[in-house]
Amino acid sequence: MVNDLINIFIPHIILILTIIVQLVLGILKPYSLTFKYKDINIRISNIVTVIGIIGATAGTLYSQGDYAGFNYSIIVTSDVKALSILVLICGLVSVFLNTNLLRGNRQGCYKYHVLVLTALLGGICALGANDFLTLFISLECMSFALYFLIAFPKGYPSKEAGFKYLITNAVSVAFFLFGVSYILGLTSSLNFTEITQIFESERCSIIYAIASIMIFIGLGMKLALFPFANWIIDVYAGSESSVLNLLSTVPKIVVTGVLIRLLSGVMGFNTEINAVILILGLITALWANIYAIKENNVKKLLACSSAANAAYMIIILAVFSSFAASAAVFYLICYVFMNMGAFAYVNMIEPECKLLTLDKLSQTDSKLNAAAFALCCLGLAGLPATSGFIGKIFLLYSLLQSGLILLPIVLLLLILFTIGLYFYIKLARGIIKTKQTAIHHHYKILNSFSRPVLLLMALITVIIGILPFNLLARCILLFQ
Amino acid sequence: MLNNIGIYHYLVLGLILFLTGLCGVVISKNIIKILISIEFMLTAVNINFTTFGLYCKNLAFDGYIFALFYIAAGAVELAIALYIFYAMYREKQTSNIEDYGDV
Amino acid sequence: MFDFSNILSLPVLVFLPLVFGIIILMPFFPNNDILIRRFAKGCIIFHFIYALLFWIFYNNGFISLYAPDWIKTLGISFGFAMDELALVFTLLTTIVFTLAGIASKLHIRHGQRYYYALLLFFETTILGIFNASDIFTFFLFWELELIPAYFLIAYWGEGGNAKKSAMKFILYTFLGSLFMLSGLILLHYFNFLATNTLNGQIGLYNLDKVSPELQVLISVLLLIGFGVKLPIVPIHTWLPDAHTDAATPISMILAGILLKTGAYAIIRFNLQTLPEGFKYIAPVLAVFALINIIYTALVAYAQTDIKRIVAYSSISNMGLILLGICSMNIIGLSGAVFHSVAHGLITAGLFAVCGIVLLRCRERNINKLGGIAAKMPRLFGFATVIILASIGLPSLAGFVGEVISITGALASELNDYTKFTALFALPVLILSSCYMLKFLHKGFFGEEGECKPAADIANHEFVILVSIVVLLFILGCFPASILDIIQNISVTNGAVVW
Amino acid sequence: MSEFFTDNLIWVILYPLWVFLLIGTGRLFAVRMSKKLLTLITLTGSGLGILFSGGALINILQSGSKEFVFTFIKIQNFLIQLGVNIDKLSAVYLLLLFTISFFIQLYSSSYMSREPKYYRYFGYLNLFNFAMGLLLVSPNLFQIYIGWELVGLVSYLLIGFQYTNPLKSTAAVKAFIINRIGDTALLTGILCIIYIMWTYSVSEFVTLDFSDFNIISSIVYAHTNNFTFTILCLLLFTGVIVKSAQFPFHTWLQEAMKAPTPVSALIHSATMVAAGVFLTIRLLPLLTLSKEILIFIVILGMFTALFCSLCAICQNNVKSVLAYSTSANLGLMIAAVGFGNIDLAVIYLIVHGFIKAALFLSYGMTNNEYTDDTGTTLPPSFIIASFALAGLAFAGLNCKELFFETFKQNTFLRIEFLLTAFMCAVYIFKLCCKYPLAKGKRPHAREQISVWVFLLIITAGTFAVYGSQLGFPFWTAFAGALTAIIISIKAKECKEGKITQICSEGFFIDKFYSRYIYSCYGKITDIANKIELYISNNKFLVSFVKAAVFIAGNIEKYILDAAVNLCAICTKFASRELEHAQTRNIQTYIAYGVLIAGIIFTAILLTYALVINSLGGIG
Repeated sequence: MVNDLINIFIPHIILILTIIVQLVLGILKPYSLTFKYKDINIRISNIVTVIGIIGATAGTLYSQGDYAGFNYSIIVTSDVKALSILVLICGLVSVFLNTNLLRGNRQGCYKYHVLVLTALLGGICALGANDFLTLFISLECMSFALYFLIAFPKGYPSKEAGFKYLITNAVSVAFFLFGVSYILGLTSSLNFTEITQIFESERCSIIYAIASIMIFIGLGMKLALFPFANWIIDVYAGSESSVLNLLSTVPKIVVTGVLIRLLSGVMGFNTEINAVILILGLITALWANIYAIKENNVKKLLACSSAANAAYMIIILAVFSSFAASAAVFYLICYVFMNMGAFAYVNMIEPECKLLTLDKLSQTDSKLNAAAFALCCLGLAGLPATSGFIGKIFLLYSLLQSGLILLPIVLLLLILFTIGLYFYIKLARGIIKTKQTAIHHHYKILNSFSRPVLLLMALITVIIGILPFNLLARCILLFQ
Repeated sequence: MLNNIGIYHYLVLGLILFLTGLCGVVISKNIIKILISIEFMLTAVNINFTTFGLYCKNLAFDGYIFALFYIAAGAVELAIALYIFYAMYREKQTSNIEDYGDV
Repeated sequence: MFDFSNILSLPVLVFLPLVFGIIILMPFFPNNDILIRRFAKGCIIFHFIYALLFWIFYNNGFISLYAPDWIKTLGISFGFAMDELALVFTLLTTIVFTLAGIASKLHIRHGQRYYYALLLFFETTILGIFNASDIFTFFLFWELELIPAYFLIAYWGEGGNAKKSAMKFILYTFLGSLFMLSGLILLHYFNFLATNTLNGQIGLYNLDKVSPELQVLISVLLLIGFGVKLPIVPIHTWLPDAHTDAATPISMILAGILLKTGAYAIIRFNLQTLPEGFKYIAPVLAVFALINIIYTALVAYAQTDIKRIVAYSSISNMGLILLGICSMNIIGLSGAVFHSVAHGLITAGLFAVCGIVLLRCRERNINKLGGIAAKMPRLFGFATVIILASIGLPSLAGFVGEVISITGALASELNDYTKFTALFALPVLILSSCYMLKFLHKGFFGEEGECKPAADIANHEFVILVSIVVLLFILGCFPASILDIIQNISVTNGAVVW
Repeated sequence: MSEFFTDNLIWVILYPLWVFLLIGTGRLFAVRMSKKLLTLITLTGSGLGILFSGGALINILQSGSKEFVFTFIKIQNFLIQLGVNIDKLSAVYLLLLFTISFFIQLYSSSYMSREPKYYRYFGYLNLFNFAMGLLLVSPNLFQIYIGWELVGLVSYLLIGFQYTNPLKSTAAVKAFIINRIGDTALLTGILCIIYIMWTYSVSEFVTLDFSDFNIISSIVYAHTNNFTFTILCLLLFTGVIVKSAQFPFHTWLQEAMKAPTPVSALIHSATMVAAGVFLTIRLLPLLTLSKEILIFIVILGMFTALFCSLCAICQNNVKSVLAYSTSANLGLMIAAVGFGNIDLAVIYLIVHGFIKAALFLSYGMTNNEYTDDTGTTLPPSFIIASFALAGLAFAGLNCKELFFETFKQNTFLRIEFLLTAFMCAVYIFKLCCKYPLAKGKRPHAREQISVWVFLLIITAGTFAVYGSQLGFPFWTAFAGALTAIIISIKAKECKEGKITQICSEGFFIDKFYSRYIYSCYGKITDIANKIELYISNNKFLVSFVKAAVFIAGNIEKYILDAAVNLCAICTKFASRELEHAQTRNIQTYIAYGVLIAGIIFTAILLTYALVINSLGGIG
């Protein structure tokens, strides 16, 4: 029993240990006196975090079999593991991109690491949660870390962004919990398994529908779904790219995982929720794509892209089947890598420009970097030879599979894709030097890791785009 | 008189508090007031939880525990909010929410 | 004896240009414009010769299938296969790309390295469309082609609005292809429901058990995608802009081949895979084809930009091809394929002529041109032959295609209206001569315009025009050369069976 | 021996094509052969043509027609064959074609000697011979269509030969497009026949061979109703109308006058216009099946004859008058075919061909492209040919006699013919009187040879035509009187030299005539002239097409393109509105959220309420 427990909680434990190590190192500063090299504390804390995350990933891979513990409040199955690994990878990539951020705050760099690790810990706990209480605590854990992370960089914009995220999150959490409280009232339980059993046998009431929708709204905020979607533009515009890298991936993965679980049981017994998901998803996608058309700020464009892609993913979940769930996860994986590639590029050119507009995108000294960024953008648009293309096929396939009733929605989606292509093309062609932007900036890339990250992400995007079958088969296996 | 107070009274009170909080968040211009309104919503949820904790017989003590956790979480949240607000305030010297829209 | 068919591999055929393109992009490749150009030209010509081998060693029923698994979950493979239809279009593609590659010499002044790499990439995508044996492989290339096409139009365009036109093109086509994708998915899914096998091979679809209404629905969805490319009239407005603003070699490719992918796809999918559903649509589509033919011919007459005239004439001619397809019989099909080839060459030639005129005169308004014939007699000679071919003069390729397509529609067994559309399509012969002769008359005849061309055509342009004219004569006088290849397609019950 | 000519006629017909290609490729590669060599090669072709077609004619008269075909297009039961079919008709036509073109080429070699585009010109002449030869030997309708188009093309190229002149190139385009209308109608007709044959014929392939055209006609007639059949015949016949320059499509012939004079001679005698009569004769098995069609043909021919004669009278330009005269005479021929008198039509075609060629070439001897009306002079040979055209002497006289005989069943037609013939004399002599005889300038020997050979042939034809038996020579008597009058006027004119007076007074001494009848006649010509102006500008057709083009262009620009742009604009507008809505104030965002959430909850509550209502309340 205890062995099992440890077996399952290796990643959590490793993360917590890393947090402790970071705190100790940060507070005691054992090396700052002996070394003159001023980046040393950044380097060491980075290495510790990387080791921690890799350890956690290895631990997740190492743990065998499914498990449910703590009175069924946490369960660990293969899909949880898969998504946890994805979360950890995203965290790892964000750590690689943090140099620009930490150079501004050398002494406080351990705080950053503690926050990142906390967010990851919260994320993987939430993925495994089988209980509303655990879910709530884990999500809050992640959110609190994210507030600080967003507000972490020096300067006013990050503070404002953090504050906006906080307010919106607080309101949405209130919605979520209000819904949870009604579920509690209806079922006298907070455990997903018990709730599912109760609703399977009982006739569902309007209170149940409203409670599910409130829960969905509360969780949807983290994906930037309507009703709480507008924050994403402002928050992205005010944040630093390595934080955005985390913000645009980890909560998405976590919430998608949680939603898949909730929709397959707790919330899945009323038809209203499906309609609401579809409508909210479509509204969000429509809003994000149309908003992006006139936008000129790269970060805001990526915010729109983030919102739109999350919406597509959620639309898949509206037709809940095992195929749809695996399609959504596949789409999520594809999206995460392309997105991280794009943010890696932004990370590369960010320090030079206060306001990153489209015409500044071409300011890189390597054409390969630019091409990799363009590839990621085209991938986000769903053009072929990238993973986004396969993701798009599966998205449409899972929608059409559920019958021809959804055909009008599919057609609307097609138009949204097309509108989206417009701004992705704008992003992609931003890399090409035109006469106006031909002023060469030969500067040194501050962060030596962003280039490998960018190229790696582009490579993954292409590899998934060309040889998707292995990953796909695994995704399908997750939900069988 | 007091014996007539049932579960629905508590729930309606919770709902009213929740809506009040929501209105407060949307309407107040002062950031402190907004934070207080968020606390209103928190309290509304807590009322719900404790009510269900009280009235659902076969429930162990889930409702109360949830309320406890939520109180703790709310406190943390408020603390973070105040911290960030203070950082912002140093920049702008105002507590009007409308002045914090520069990004 | 060495068996040549051993070296004929479809993946090599498709991906060879891409490999060449990547070589050009490699850092070790010398950054010398002349070298890059010659290398690219050499690659394209080499590839053309390779494609010719396929034709030479082609024998009946030669289907080279290469289909490793791609997305196993859905039974999709990354498959290539070549049959008669694909062979004809592959040859056309390599020919037009060779011509366009040669024509690029004077038109492309900057960014040659990227230009030629993209051009070669473009060739790969189009060959992929024609040779794909699996619906999703087909779709992959169909969408992939947008990327090189967009950048080629936008960044090497001649018109001032190149970026805008390219954006219009890519959005239009992308939306169309998404509609097509939904059609393909439904096709795949309903085939699965009907036969209980997950199958991606185009040739193996069997929708006999699927109700005609569903087939019609799938057909319509597919047609929206193909119709944007073809283009069919209400959704054609991207074409004139894109063709006008693109650089001349790109215009040649767009009009010469890109539009043919639409025709090819309709034959492949609507006719071959969904004959039952297409039966209901074909008469309606024939009316659209008629509108294409007549309406765009009239619009072409109203244009003053030489490239726009040619662009609209392309739409009009594509209408004829569509009409041939809609007849749903072997004659119309042969006509459509033949006219695809003929028109591919003609329109490439016309754009080449436009390009030469643009280069020499720096003027594209037909009212300001004039008197080119006196200054450039050789260009005039070629231009006359190509224009005559485009208005369907006997002994040149255009005539055969037009007559066979229309005859096919006339022989259609669908219903009487299709026959009438065939008869009403005939006045296009008059209209096409109106706008094309306007081109000749105003551009070449008359007194000298405001611009004075400096010299007659250069040697490489001469090569392009001579090869087009010779091919047009050969096809016009000996149409059997292509028709025989298509002969193997047999028709039963109004449906084409391979 | 004469078999040899028939068998190898194909090479003679292809020979001009090779010459054309030789010239064309030579020009492209900037290789030049000398002008003399070129002329020699060309003339050899035509000379051989005369020899072979003459030989073939003799052979065919002895042993019947020859046919040789090969497959051009074959798809299932759709078969198009090309080949050579030589029968009496085509042999005669070929002989005419090669004879006339031989001398016209000879003439051109001096006429065009100073032309820089001499090579191109001779290339086109060769192509013309080939195209016409292809048409004449066609074994089936389809090849006729091919020849038909090619002939139209060459005429286009030749009319627009001086392309630097915008007037001429415009004329070429006009002529070509009008021709194209006829071609399209013909093709439509051909395809209709193919379709009908497919449906009803028992044979596997439909080849539309002339050798079994009788059967085809009967099948077509049997399986179409009266209306369809009439439409079908009309479609086919429209091709004839256009090519033979019949009303209302005769205007292209006027445009064709912009071509160099020898080309006009060629077009008017043995090539373009002759093709129409040829096709009518070929189609006769089909056309005879419907009486209405035959009547229509006769009426159209006669009407064109009358109408174009009237128009000719109004003209002052020599070439214009000759062009109208061609239409008029072709009208007579067509009417003759409609009457079933094929021999007459062919004979008159030959005679008229030589006369017209002689007239044009004579005109060309003393005038060139740039001569205007005031500078025109006419050589004596023109006057001689005029007599033939007017039917006052030579073969023309005999032919008119034959026509008079043919029309004897119908008095009305006879009168109309008389009128036409009379007007023919009027306009041609008006020219002779109006313009002075050429003096001083001595034409080149080659030009003179050509003209005099034609005149010789016409003279010889006088005796050749006297083959058929004739009744009382009405026309000869009438013509004799007319000759007397003409000669007297000519004498008067020569004496007084008052050309203008003669024109105004006409040819009649009688003042009564000039006062009353002439004014009446003048009104008729005026009306004809107005109609002619209307048609020649193609006002109706052009305005129709222009309107269509205008409408289509505007639909394209303001509806289709605008719709797409409107989508873009709407999206951009929406985008701007959304940008405004993005106030950067967090409260607004939450307010949006609350609003949307409120809407959703209200909607759900309402749905529930409605569902519960429809279920009749809870429980």
